[in-house]
Amino acid sequence: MATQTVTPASTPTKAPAAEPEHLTRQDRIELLRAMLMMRGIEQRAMSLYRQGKVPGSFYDGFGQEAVSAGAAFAMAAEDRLCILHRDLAAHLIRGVEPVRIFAQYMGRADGITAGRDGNVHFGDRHVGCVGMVSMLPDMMLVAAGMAMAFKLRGERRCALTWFGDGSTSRGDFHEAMNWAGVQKLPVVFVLENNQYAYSTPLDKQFAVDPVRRADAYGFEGVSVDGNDVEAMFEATRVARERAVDGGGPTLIEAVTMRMHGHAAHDDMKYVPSEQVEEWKKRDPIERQEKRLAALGVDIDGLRAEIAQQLDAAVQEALTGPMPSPEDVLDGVFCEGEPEPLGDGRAPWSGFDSVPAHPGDA
Amino acid sequence: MATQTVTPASTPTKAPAAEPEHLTRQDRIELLRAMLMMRGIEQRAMSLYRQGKVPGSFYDGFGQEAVSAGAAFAMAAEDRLCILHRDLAAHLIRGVEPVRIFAQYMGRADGITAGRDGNVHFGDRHVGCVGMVSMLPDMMLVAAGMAMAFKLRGERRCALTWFGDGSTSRGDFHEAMNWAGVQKLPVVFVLENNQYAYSTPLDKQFAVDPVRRADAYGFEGVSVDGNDVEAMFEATRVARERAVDGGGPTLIEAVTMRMHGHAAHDDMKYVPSEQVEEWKKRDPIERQEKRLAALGVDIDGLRAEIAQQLDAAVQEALTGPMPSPEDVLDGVFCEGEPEPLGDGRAPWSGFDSVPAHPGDA
Amino acid sequence: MATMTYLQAISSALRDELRADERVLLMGEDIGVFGGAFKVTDGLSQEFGPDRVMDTPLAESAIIGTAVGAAAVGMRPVCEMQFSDFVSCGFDQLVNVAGKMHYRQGLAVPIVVRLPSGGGFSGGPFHSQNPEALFMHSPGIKVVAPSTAEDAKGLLHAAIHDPNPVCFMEHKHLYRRVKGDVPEGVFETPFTARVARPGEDLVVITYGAMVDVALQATEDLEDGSVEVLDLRSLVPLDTEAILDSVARCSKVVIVDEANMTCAAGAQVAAVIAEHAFEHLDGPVVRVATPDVPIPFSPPLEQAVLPGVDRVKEACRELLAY
Amino acid sequence: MATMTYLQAISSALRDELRADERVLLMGEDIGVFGGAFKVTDGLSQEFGPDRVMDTPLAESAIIGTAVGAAAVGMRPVCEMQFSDFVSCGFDQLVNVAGKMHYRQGLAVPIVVRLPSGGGFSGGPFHSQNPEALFMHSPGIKVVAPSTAEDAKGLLHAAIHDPNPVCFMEHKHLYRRVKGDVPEGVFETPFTARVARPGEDLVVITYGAMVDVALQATEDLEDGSVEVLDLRSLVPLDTEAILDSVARCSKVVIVDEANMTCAAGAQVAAVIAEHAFEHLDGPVVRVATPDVPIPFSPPLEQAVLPGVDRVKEACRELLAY
Ligand SMILES: Cc1ncc(C[n+]2csc(CCOP(=O)(O)OP(=O)(O)O)c2C)c(N)n1
Ligand SMILES: Cc1ncc(C[n+]2csc(CCOP(=O)(O)OP(=O)(O)O)c2C)c(N)n1
Ligand SMILES: [Mg+2]
Ligand SMILES: [Mg+2]
Repeated sequence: MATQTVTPASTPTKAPAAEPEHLTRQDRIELLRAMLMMRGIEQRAMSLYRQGKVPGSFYDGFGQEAVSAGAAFAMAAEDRLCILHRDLAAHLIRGVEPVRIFAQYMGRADGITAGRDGNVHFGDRHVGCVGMVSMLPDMMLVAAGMAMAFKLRGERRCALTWFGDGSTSRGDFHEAMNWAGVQKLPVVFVLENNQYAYSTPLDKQFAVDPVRRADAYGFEGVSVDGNDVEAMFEATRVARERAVDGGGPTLIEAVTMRMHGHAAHDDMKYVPSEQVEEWKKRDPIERQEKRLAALGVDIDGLRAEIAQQLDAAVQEALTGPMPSPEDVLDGVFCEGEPEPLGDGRAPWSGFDSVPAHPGDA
Repeated sequence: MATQTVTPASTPTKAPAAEPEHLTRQDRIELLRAMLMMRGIEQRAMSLYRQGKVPGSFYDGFGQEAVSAGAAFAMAAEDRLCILHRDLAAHLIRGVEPVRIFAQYMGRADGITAGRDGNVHFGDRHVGCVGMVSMLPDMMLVAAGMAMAFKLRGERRCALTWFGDGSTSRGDFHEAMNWAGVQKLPVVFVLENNQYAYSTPLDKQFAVDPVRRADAYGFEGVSVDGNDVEAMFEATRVARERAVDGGGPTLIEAVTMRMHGHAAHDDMKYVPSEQVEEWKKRDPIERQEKRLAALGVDIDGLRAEIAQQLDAAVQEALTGPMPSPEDVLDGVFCEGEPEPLGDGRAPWSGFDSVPAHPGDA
Repeated sequence: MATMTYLQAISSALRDELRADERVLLMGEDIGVFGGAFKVTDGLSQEFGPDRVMDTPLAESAIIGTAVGAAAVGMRPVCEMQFSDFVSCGFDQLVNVAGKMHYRQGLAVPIVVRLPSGGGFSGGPFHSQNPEALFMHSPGIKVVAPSTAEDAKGLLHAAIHDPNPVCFMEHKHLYRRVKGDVPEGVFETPFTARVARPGEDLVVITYGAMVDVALQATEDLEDGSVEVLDLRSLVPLDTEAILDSVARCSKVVIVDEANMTCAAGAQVAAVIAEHAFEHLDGPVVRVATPDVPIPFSPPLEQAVLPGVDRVKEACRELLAY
Repeated sequence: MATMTYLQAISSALRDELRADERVLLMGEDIGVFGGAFKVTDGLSQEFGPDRVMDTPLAESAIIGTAVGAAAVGMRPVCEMQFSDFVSCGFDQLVNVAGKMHYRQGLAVPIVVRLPSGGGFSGGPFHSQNPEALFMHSPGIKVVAPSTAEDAKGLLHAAIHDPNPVCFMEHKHLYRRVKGDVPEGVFETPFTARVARPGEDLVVITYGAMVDVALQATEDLEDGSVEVLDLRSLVPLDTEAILDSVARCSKVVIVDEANMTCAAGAQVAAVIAEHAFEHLDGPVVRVATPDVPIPFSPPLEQAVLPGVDRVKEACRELLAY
């Protein structure tokens, strides 16, 4: 597959990148922090799952942390996101507290959905996110619709969503791509190509790398090393600028690898061990750590700080109550005025300079 | 639009084509006959509609006769077709009698669907056709499925279906194109680009001519002058050869113009008159008549023969009974053994030579 | 008061909303320049521009899915399915994305999906369907079905003001055949049932196009005085009004145009069988379209759609019970 | 006779059919090498090859649509939806293309769509649905729902042999929890109801996973002798068996796991209210999941799904009526 060759090629050259133009030292640390938090949360959640404290099934994004961290870091407070099941770092960057994520996994009352939806099926509306549905990639249309509203109202805002390689086979992928192309919408589509759709390899999903389709929909498609968080950020930053400047959508293919099974029960027997070995060498967190270590950043200190924070969050979440069945029938319908989506955290230093986003609100 | 420029360019040069390699004089006459019959049937049906003898609404393919005539003419008896609403000539080439088509339009018992489905929503299973549903372009998946079966069974057979420019916006277009590309199926997709989807012009349906998508699905896409019946035949002949030889699918864009309203009620106010005038000059029937007149074919004789035949068919159809409500509840389910699809007429001289299709059955 | 057709009432509700609320946005195939397959949006694109009366690509899933997104950021999209039959192509976005959103995450989805539905004019199997029961069975979606011009306008205003996904079943057969007085300006018709004609011996419970059929079938019944209850709203279902009519009349005929099995009428019958058992003086009779695709040819279509004669016959038999 | 789980019974039916009939073809996401999300097709791709046990792209509309095409030219495709919830993405192809084909043009569509359905294990709103009523309401589609290992095998054989589209509702919660004796080889279970336990004072009418719940809830009821009728087939619906049980028992509780409104249970209640009115000695009581998405967290999910206690309570009250 094109995707298979793209990555190894691009990596070694790019890896020891010079100080990136748009990222301060602090930005680069924040990117690493988000990835470390994501991995730390998912590792802890996985053991909670093994202990039977997480009901249902459990999905994680081990090895793909750079994709959601890098892309979400380029999004402004007033932008809107539909975050998918391998993209936990995006929730963290938007400002969702780890304790609420643990509570979410465990189906507790303090979880983002208060136990109504499970595991990764959430989005905190208070930070500008619309939670995913299972049907893939339905959220592409929701993201396109938010972008459509921004464009109709003349707002300099952008919507972004993720989806997997397998999801590109579904009709909704096409309807969203075509619609966004026809209407030149301010939307960023991040195709998370992690080599597999559950057990299905790429060559059973498409004959040609779907990033090549963007062109046929009339907009830009770029393939990025999805294990390089700074490359992901930069590609998304450019795509967002294009979007808010009226340049239309962008399809970003993040080439990466799903390093765990599809879900907790999946032993991944169908994946050749060489493939896993090859990708182990390209761990996105190690790569960012190398970069920052070279700048004298105290990585161990950061790791320790995060570990402590997450262990505390787990303990706190464990003390939280399960939801009460009393109001289980409430809320099927909205009564009264709808509560609007709120703005999210936008830690990137580029957003400090006000003039960058005149007219936003 | 790319499509707009493609056509006028290609026409004048191609028009007085030399004796085409794969068409005998008789073949070329048959192509004209199919188009004349289609136009004659639809004109008569339209006046039956105005007289209130055709219930519901009425759709025709005026000006697009070459698309279905040329493509269907390249199909073998054992091939299978899903014929759409602008493609009457395909039914005629497969061997459906005009009288049954008039009966179909009028909802009579002798119609192909015996009054159960209306107007263009039919396909005669006895001649290897699966009737269209209204939902566009659902039949692309049905055609792909038939091709999948041919491939699984190692049969040298091909499936073909038509669909419009607007239909390319739907998810099923994508799922069918992608599936056919991944499995390299022996299927021919004929994109009937008649410049409008009901009242909607091309630029509201897509940003890039969809023929360019074929490439992104991993197979051939060709744009053909859809008002040149011999060009349509040739493109389809090549596509069918590729299909049965294991070369996979082909997307043929037939660039044409819908010269009538979407349906009988539609006055087409939304179409600029210059556009209609421009396309009037390119009538597919006139063009084929010029060619054959130059070869000394008696066009007037042919027209008279067909007119007589169709007038008789109308009279016969008018004497046919309406369906009886008695068995209206029967047949929702199939009882007993399913009746297989039959083979259709395949008048092209190329099919006379047996060796051309070894192993067919 | 102005006299208008059912269709004009719908158009006028859309126009009033576009004028009153800049968040309102119409989306659909051929609804702009062309004014819609049934001309419901005729002239609106000229008055409000192509951005607010949007001609979309031929893509129902996208129409509904993007409407959900637009609604999530503050718009009030009103989607038109060119025929209700085609909602099957946007089914997933409607039931799984729109319908479950608020329960799962407290995010409201104020969209209206207009569904020109029903048969009676040789539309055939794909232009005659009545899909309301599919959405009644899918939690989180409201479903309304007006039978008069006034209710068409009032229910559409209420649907557009409602913060939830609402399927607005507009019956094609009523578009130009039903006329009536309609109050001026913006008004809301509540999502409750309406006694179309009071009676004492039997109640016909119905909605949409069948209300008129029920009224005709029972106006001159010498066998007894028949009430006609127009449900108007299917979700929420006005159980109170249903049980009240049953309590007073003791005999029930339920009429709906949809295919019988698991239809709205089945739900109404089930509610009555469970909660009005004591009041019943006879079987709960149903008149509906049998479980067949709607055939095209007039004699076949007329044979399957519930008509005045079948309803009259059913009422006669039950009154004689 | 061999003892096997409900899941093994389904696998064995698929294996037997693949062996017996070369026209049989399995299609679905991850059903090949991986053996399916629930391992129902485990080992089949190894035995029959990737062409006959086909890993498809992630595209439900395409899975069903291409199956229709393959069936039209003589294959017997058996499609797996990874979860029944995802059939919403192939809904149009199933109801409009497959379901209406034979009525419209006499062309049979022998396909089976396997729908792993139901809740009870914190699947949440998108992995717990029971969509059978949607297909009961769509003409031309048969719907079966086994509750035992023997019926799972026999109904699946019958479904694959049937020349029509059949939705095979296999309840995920029964996969490994239900075990039973299953006859060797290929056999067909008729699309009719089955008296799971005879009784005299009340009948619980149900299907699928609720059969076991009903049996448990009523085995030790001192208040009266309770019959349990397992419908097994929803289309066709065995009205005769339903009316026969009602005639003998005079009191009815209907249990289904789907959301209540317009569910299979509503249809059964409507049939009884119309055709067994004389025999009823009490209201037609329904126990079903209220109209909410199925919540994820155990205390919430347990609060909405019909359980042994709710069914027992309903029977007690009705027996005391
Ligand atoms: C419409 C739909 N069909 C089936 C599924 C079941 N399913 C869940 S994840 C998955 C694979 C998704 O692969 P991909 O899009 O590549 O995302 P990844 O999990 O690899 O990130 C499948 C088939 C689904 N979620 N949605
Ligand atoms: C899924 C679906 N949505 C809407 C319609 C209503 N409709 C019938 S024809 C048509 C336009 C089709 O345009 P195109 O595909 O270009 O075919 P043409 O009629 O131009 O040949 C529309 C919107 C439909 N048939 N199917
Ligand atoms: Mg993937
Ligand atoms: Mg067109």
